[in-house]
This record gives sequence, structure tokens and C-alpha cells, in this order.
Amino acid sequence: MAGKSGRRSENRFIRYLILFTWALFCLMPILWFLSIGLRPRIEIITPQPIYWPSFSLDAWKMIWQDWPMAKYLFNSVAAIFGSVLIDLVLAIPAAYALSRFTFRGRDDIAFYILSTRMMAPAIVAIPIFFLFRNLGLLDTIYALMLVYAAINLSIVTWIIRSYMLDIPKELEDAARTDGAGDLRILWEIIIPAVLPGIITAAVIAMIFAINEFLFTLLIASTPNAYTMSVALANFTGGSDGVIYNAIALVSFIAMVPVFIVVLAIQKHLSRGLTMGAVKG
Amino acid sequence: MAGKSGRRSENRFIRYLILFTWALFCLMPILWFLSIGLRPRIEIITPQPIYWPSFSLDAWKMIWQDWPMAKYLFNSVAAIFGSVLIDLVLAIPAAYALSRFTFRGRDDIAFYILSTRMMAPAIVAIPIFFLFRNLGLLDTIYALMLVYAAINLSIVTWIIRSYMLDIPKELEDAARTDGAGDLRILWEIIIPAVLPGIITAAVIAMIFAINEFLFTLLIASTPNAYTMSVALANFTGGSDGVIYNAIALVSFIAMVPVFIVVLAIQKHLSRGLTMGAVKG
Amino acid sequence: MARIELIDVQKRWGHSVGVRDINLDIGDQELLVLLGPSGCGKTTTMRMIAGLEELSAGEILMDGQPVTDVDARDRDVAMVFQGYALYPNMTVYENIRFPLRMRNVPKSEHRHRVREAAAMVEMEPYLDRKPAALSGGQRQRAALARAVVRSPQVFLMDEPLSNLDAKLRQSMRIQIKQLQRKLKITTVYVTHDQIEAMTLADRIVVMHEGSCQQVGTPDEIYSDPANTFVASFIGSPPMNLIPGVVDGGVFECQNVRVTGIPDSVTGSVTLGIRPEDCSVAGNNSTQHAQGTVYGVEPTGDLTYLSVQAGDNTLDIKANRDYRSELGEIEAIEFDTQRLYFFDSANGMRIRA
Amino acid sequence: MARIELIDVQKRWGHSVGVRDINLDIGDQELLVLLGPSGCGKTTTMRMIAGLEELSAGEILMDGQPVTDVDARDRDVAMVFQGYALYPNMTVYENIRFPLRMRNVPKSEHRHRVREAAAMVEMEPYLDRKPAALSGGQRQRAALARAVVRSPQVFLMDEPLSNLDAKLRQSMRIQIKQLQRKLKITTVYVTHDQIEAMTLADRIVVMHEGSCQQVGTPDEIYSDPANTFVASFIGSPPMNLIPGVVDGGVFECQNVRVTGIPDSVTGSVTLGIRPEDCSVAGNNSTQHAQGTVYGVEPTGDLTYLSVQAGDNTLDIKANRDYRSELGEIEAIEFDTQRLYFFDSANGMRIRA
Repeated sequence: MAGKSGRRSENRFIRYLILFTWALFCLMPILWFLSIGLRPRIEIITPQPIYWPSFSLDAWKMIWQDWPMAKYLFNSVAAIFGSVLIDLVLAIPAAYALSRFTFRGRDDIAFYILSTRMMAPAIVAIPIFFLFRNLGLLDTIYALMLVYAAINLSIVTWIIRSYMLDIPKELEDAARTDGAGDLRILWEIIIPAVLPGIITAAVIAMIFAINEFLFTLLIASTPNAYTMSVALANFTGGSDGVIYNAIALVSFIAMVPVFIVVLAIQKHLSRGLTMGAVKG
Repeated sequence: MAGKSGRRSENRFIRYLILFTWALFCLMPILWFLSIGLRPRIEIITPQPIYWPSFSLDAWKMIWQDWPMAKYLFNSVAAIFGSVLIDLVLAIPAAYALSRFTFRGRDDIAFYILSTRMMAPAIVAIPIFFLFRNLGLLDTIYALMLVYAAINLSIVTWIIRSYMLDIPKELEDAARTDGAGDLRILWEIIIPAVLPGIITAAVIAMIFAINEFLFTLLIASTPNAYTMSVALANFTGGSDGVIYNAIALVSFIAMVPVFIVVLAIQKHLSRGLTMGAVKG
Repeated sequence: MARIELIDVQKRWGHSVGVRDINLDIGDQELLVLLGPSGCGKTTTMRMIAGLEELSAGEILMDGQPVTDVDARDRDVAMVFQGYALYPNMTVYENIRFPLRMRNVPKSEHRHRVREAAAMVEMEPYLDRKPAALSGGQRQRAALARAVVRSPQVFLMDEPLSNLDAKLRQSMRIQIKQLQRKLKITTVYVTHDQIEAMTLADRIVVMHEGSCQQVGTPDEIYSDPANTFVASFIGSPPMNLIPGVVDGGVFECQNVRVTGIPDSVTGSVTLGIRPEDCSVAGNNSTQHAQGTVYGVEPTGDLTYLSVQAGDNTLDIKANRDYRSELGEIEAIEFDTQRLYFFDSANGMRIRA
Repeated sequence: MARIELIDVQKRWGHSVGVRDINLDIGDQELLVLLGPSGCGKTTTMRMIAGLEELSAGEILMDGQPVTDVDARDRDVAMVFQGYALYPNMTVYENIRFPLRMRNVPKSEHRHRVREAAAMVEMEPYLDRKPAALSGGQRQRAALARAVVRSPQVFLMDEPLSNLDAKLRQSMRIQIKQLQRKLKITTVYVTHDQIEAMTLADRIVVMHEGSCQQVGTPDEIYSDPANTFVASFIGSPPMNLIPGVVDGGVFECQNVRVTGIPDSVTGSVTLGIRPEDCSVAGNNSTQHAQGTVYGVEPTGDLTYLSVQAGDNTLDIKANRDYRSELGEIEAIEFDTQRLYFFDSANGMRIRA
């Protein structure tokens, strides 16, 4: 019989090794980012390795002076929040219908929702392009809102629906015998009960919207509708070559609104997460 | 007191109206795609509306004859499957460690995982670019594998972990009193029990990998490592202008491997989903 | 203040029948218990009374008015659910107030009526809490207050005590009975627990596979069961049922022999005898059955004895001092005044 | 075949104490029940015996050998869990075989031993099923077979019957007792159900807030409780505990008066009397207490009566024919041979 304490510490070592390897793999990009964004451009493009990097705010100055970054930031924020709002307005009643009422083809719809997320994004890019051209919405943030909303609608619906499935039917029966109609049940009972789910869905929709690149590139053809992520593309071409440290910094700025939102709703979000929420 | 049957049918009408609006919004892109991919190019670029579109396989012929589509398809499939494999190998032990062992900073790690998904993709693009340049992996599918794996590792870990949290502690206690060690518990008890979660995570990682555009563009600088989604970019520039119907068709082909996988594992996936799995 | 009539009520889902041809006349202020194993249709019957489930056939009347097509929200019915169904995002106060808001009771009355209802179930100190911060018993009482607050015509209770522990269940049982007596509201109560049914009910309806097996007072159900299902469902342990043959006034089967059976009983029958009407035979008493001791369970108050007599296991409530070793042979005496006979073919009671 | 000794065993988590200074000597082949309300430390104590929980202080010996630092997988102990803990991805056969594989039992023996274990609990027909396809009772039996299969030195059972319904619980109780007697394996059984403890145990350990209240046979625990906690935890309904004052051999409190108290009892005491030792006073009998009827619950076999006597509610087991209306006045007689007295200050028993 092996001594317990000996094996315990050995186990602990293995655990930390696993976690360390894993964290390194996850963290790598961040570490690299830190090492690039705040260094002079000359150090980055030189092929020789640099062991003692110097510090510089060149890139920081450049992005604010040479480019309308504030405008891009506003476009990003407006398009993303607008799209999330559209998603919630459409998804909540649809999710309720999908979770509660029985009708033919209900399960097919559920499967369809998943499939749409499996399409390469380009598949939907083209038709949307034509649609907006015909509507005269090309190159506006309204077009971006609608596109982001369309991309995310199915997944937002799916998340909210799966939270609604967890609400006991009894709760609705109780509200009905208490005298409430369908709309009041949705508004007073269901929505408050799935609030963590709604918030989780909204955050995930935000993440997807921020990550969106191709559609934005297609729709936003002038700085009028440029978002942060497309603005980055500007740093990759042109006579100056790829301006890596500027890209790193702009990316960093793009994170700021997200972090503010996440901090503000953290309580609800973590409640959603501990409810076994973000299972996908 | 209102008659029940009267209100019932009225309710039903409202439900269908909600669902119809919602489905239309979701389906729109697909319908447009269908209307474009199989029409002659001339009809698409003309500004006049066309009410009776004609049918053409021009685009179909072009993409196979003029471009190495088979090669791109292979690159896509290899990079995506490789990345999912890397993710699973790293994520399963890490998720187990995160879900079972108590150590300091455990909850911070969980929060960190979420935050990484909230970064604009470009933020990690640059450091990765340099890393691969130094490793000599630029323009290979191995680089793509590693990038996709790095992007998805945190979310894959998170999903698997949340399934593992649902496994009763009793199951492990039972295995331990039955004489099993940590590794056997993981392999014989935990992994089979979270299989639906692993499959769900893998499918979601696949979806993310397929949707990935920016990194691929950065890494795959020649057709040697082009994937389907980047190959599409070729149809958007050049002397021919944007070849919309070709793009639509290539997108369609890109979906095929995903559908094969999803069909093959559908049983497990739907089990995962009905377990309230895809809650995010 | 309502009389409820169910006339030929049926519920089918496709080809499966949930409830078949139930006829009930529930008197004003009565406490009627629907009792049966899970899946017997008792909850479905209650949900049809509530208006939460459509009838497949038949009619429901309240005070003589048909309500079959009236929606749940328009019936003057309050229901208490198995899982309490408290609204998790509202405080206890808001929960109790919810039915008043929905029924458009004037706002000025709300505070007063909520307090009154809460006081009835001693929930006043907890009005500001969310349901998650309450214990099981407190949730139960909050759900009761919500049902009470608008003085409905009918109370419906669907296994309201099944999520409580044994001790709490007993005290809540008495509270519910007191409340119902005080408010004089017609109540339908669903349970699978025969003790709950016996102790609460004015009348019990025993249900099995969607149909009604027997309707009667607790005493009638216990001492005058209509068939083997009712006999075996009531009592803890339930009635011993011994299949055998009666010939010339003598009941016989392996290891069991009872004489002096009335003439009305002949042929293939099932003999029923309750565990408390069996005893370990003394030296001078008649031995009706014999078998090996299979289990001896002293509970302090009395001793549960099970004896394997041929193919039958007999449960006996022996006195608190009885002890014996597993495997011993023991002789059993029946109280011959308390024998029941059932037709072997259909399980129906044979009455003398 | 093992004797288990717990010496000054303690479990703390930070500042909260789970188990304090438990000393137990569990004999070979004994069935010891740890009984107590939830959170009393009984499961923690069992998990420390299993090796699933580290001790904060103290020592555990098996057959005289210290095992405190031995990992769970290396102790020869089999455990049955409350949720059965069957491996969901394996068939019943694979589940039962799992401990054999893990303990490197030669492969050739597997089939034989699995079948033997399954036969013991009548699970042979279900060997190919997955746990999800089994009923609650079948899962319970499969878990038992898995524990039995490798003939461990010690069985640990953590509320194994709490997820079963009342009727199944009773029959499984007898099966477990039979199995333990047959295999002669030292068994520690955790439960919060006093009936289970009374009927199964060779000895019972009553626990409360992490410490041991009394150790004894079921008879001792029932008829000779050491303090008010044990007295009020055992019995259904539990013992009536009436605070009052004894002066000159007379116990008195509001509405209760008992004479002839032994001299050893004086001052502020708590009088204990079990519901079955109370009865409704006849015309010629002594009246020890008086109160208004608060609840009458006929169960068929007997009638639970509760009477409000001053501040105390008395539970009485009246005979099956007893009936009365709520609010009536009723006089109660005690069996004066079966009175218990406890010190009001610390709840400890005062022995004559």
C-alpha cells in the first residue's frame, strides 16, 4: 500500500503540468501582443531576434492622429449593440414559441438553426450584399446591424430557448390559473426567469459580431461605416507595408467596450455560467 | 368569459406569425444564395431586376476547371480536423483538472477563458504571424491547424468542463473505491460520460474554424495552404471583378464536409443538445 | 363555495387513454382526495378541472354552469403545485400579490389582503424574501398563501407535500386540513400517499389506469375495499392477499387453512387479511398459517414480521417485544372477523 | 472480516467542524448504522472510513492496522452510494465487473464471479442493460452486486434506499439485511431514517452536529434514550417532550399533572412520553393531561390524535375507532411505567 502523501504530491505535480501546458498555449497570443504593441516599428520588422526590446508609444500616437479611430470605435459599438437589440426582440418570442408550443416541424427548425451556423460565412455574404444594395443601405451601420443580427439570430434563439426549456411548465400553469395571459406570462414570468440566459446569449452575440470580418469588409466600403476590425485592414496594405504595432493597439482598443459591458453585467453572466449555461 | 376555441385559434395565428417572421429573417441568406449560384453571371451584375431568372452551370464549371478547388478542399478539411484533434488532446485533461481539483486562481482561469473569446481576432493575429515566421511554418496547413487550435482551445475546454461539472462526484468516488486511479477514472468513467459534450465541443470548434477568415488570410499566402474560405477571396478581386456566382458555389462546397460529419455524429450531437447542451 | 360535477370526463392523447369516463360529484366545501399510483390519471383529472388540460370528451360543471370551454385564467380556481411553482424573480409578497394584480383587484386592497393571507400560514416574517431563500416548508406555505389570497371558489392541490420530509409533511397535513375547514373552500387534493389520503379526505377517489376504482370515506375505503387493487393500495404494509380455493366453508392454499368461511364464498378466491389483524399464534389459539421467518423489523413501537408461507409472504404487525431469528418456523393466527374475499378472476370483492 | 476502530477522529474545513472526536469500535460482521439529521457528520464519518476524505486528526484502524494514510483505492472497502453511482456508459455486467478489472483479478474468474454476484441480488436477467434502462430498485440491486462482487472486508452504504419509494424501500431493507447476514461482512450504514436504522442495525450510532449522542442496540436507543435529542429523533411521531417542574413527586406544567414521580427527579425537568404510551382517558382512569383536539388522523390501522395542552402539542396513537371533532376538549392518560425525565438545562437523561 503506497503512502498517501507521496502520491498526493505526485498527482499535484501532474495536474499543474497539464494546466501549465494548456495555459501557455492559450496565453501565447496575448504575450506576443504585449511584446509588439508597445515597441518601435523598426524593432518589429527587423529579422534579427531582439532580446532587450525598447519601449515606444509611436503606434499609439499614429492611430489617433492619422486615422479617425473615434469614428470607427463609435461605428463598432453602435452596430454591435444595435444588432444585439434586434436579435433579442426577434429571438425571445421565437424561442418561447419553439420551447412551449407543439407544432409540426418544430424539431426540424431546431436542427436548421444549428446548420446555419455551420455554413461558411461567405455563403450568406453575397445575397446580403445585393439585398442591401437594392435597399440603399450599403455602407451604413444599419446594414451592419442587420447583418450581425441575421448571423446571430439563430444561435441567440437557440441559447434562450434552451434556458426556457429548463423553466418548469408548472410555473406557467400557476401563472395561468392565477389569471395571466400569454403575453403577461412571457413578460412577467418567463423573461425574468431566463434573464441569465438572455444575457449570456447577448454576450455571445457580441463576441460573434466583434469577430465578424468578411461581411463588414463587403458592406463597409468607405470609412463612413468602418468598424475597428475592418479599420485594421488599412494597416495591412498601402505604401507603408503592414503596420503591426498599430494593428495590435487598435485591437486592444476594440476590446475596451466589450470589457465595460462584461464588467457591468458580470453578476448575471457568472450566474448564467454557473447554471451550467455556457455549454456550447 | 371568452370562448376557449376562439382564443385558441387566435393564439395559434400569433404564434405562427412570430415564427414566420423569425424564420424569414433566418432563411433570407439561403434563399438569396439559391437564386444566385445557379444563374449566369450576366444576370447577376445587371442592375435591372430580373423576374424570371434563367439557369446556368457556368460557375460550377469555372471553379473546377480554372482553380485547384480539390486542393483547397483538402487543405480546409485537414486543417480543421487537425486543429480539433489538437484541441481535444489538450482540452480534455485541462477541463478535468479545472472541474475537479481545487487550486488557487481556478475561477480566474475560467473567467480568462471567456475573455479570450471576446478579443477581436486581429489582436492575436500578429503575434501568431511572427511566431510562425520564426518557426518556418508560414504558409503550411500545420500553421493553420495550430492557429485554429489556439483560437478554439479555450472555448472547447470550457464546454467540456461544463459537462464534467455535471458528472456526479459520486461516480468518481465509486471508481476510486473500486480501485481505479486518476488516469483510469478519466479514461473509463469521465470521457465516456461526457462524450456528448466532447462531440458538441468538437462541432463548435469546427464551426469556428470554418468561419475563420483573417488568420487564414495572413498565414496562407500562396495556394499551398489556401482553404476554401480564403480561396473565395480570389473571386472578389482581379480583372474579372467580383465573381458572385462562383463564390456562392464554393461556399456551398465548403459546407459538404461539415454536413458529412454532422450526419455521422448526429445521434451523439442531438443527445448533447437535448441534454441542454448548447446553451451558449 | 362551489359544487363541481364531472360527467363522463375522458382524456386521450392519440391512442393512449389518460382518463376514462370519470363521473364525480364534489360537494360544496368538501375535501376530496384523488389517490392512486403514478400514471393513474389523477393529476390529469385535476388539470382538467383547473382548465389546464382540454377534455377529449365529457363535461365539467361548476355550480351547475358548464365550464368545459372556459380557459384556466377565467375559472375561479386556485392551484397549489407539487414543485410549489413560486415565481423565482419575485419576493414572497409579490408572489402572493400576483393573482390580485392579474384579476384586477383594486390596488388599495393588495397590501391588506396579502398580509392577511400570509398571516394565515405564518409567513409574515418572510414577505421580503425571494423563494430561493426559503426552506421547503416555507415555500409550501408561500404557495398556499398565494392560492388563498383571492378567496377562490375551488382549491386544487397536486401532491403539495411530496417534496417535504416526513416530519414536516405531517405537520403541514394538519395545517392544510385546518385551513380548509376554516375557509370552507371546496378542495380537490391529489396524492399517491395513502396515509395523506386517509388522514385528510372527506372522501377518497381511488384511481387506477385512468379509471375510478372506488369512491368513499376513508373508513369505507379502508374497511370495505371494493377490489384487490384498493385493498392492496391502502395500508402500510398493505393487506396480505392470498390466492386459494374455498370448498365447503374451508379456505385452503399451501401452508394456509381457514375454516368457517360463509357459504356465499366458494371456488377460486383471494383471501385478504390486514397485517394488524394477524398475530403470532399462542399455544392455545388457532393456527391459520405457518411459515418461515423472513424478516423481523422492530420499530420500537411495534415489530414488523414477514413470514414466508408457501408462495406467499405474509406481513404481520407483531407487538413491540416480539423477536425471532430469520429462518425459524412461526405459526400465525388471523382475526377471522376481519377476513376479506375477492373473486380470483376479476379481483372484485365477494360480499357475504 | 474486519474490525474497524475510529480513534478521536476529527474533520474540520477551515474553521467549521464537520466531525468532532468520534470514537467507535465496529466489531467483525457487525451492521452498524450511523443515524442523524442531514449535516450531522454521518456521511463524512463514512467517507473517512472509505478513504475518500482525509482526517483532520485521529486515526482509523482496520483489524488493528492503521489505514489513515491509505488511499481509497488501496483499502479493501466497497461502497454503495445514495445515487447508486453506476457507470452510465457500461452495461450492468461491465459495472459489476469493473472492480475485478481494477483489482487485477484474473480474467478467467470474471464471468463466474459477476454472475454469482448478480444472482445474489436477482439481477441476472438484466446484465446486458445499461443503467438508464433500469428501474430505481434494479439500479439499487446492481450497485449492491458491484459492491459484493469482490468480497470486500467492509461494506459502506450511504443512504442506499433514500431514492426508492416507500414500498420498495421496505423490501430492499429486508434484502440488504439478508445479504449482510449471509456474507458476514462488516457493514457501516448511513441513514437519516430512524425506521431504517431501527430495523437494520445491530447497533445504532446517533449523531448530531458532528458528535456522537448515543451508541446502542435499537432497543436501547428506543427505550433508553440518553438525551432529548435521541428521544425526539427516534419514533414516529417522536416522543412528546413536556417542560415542567417536579416538586414533591408531582410533575406539573400547564394542563399536565403527573403524580408519583421518583425522588431522584426534582426541579426543572422535561417529561418524555411516547405517543403509543398515551391514550384517551376513560371515565375511570387517571387524567394526566387535558387539551383541545388539534388534529385527528385516522390511518385505518390506528388514529393519530394531536391535542393542544397549554403550550405543548401532544401526539397520541389512539385506537383505530377513535374519532372526535377539531376543537373538542379531550383528557389524556399516560402509561406511568413508561415516563422519561431529562434535565431541562442540558437535555441529559435523569435516571432513577
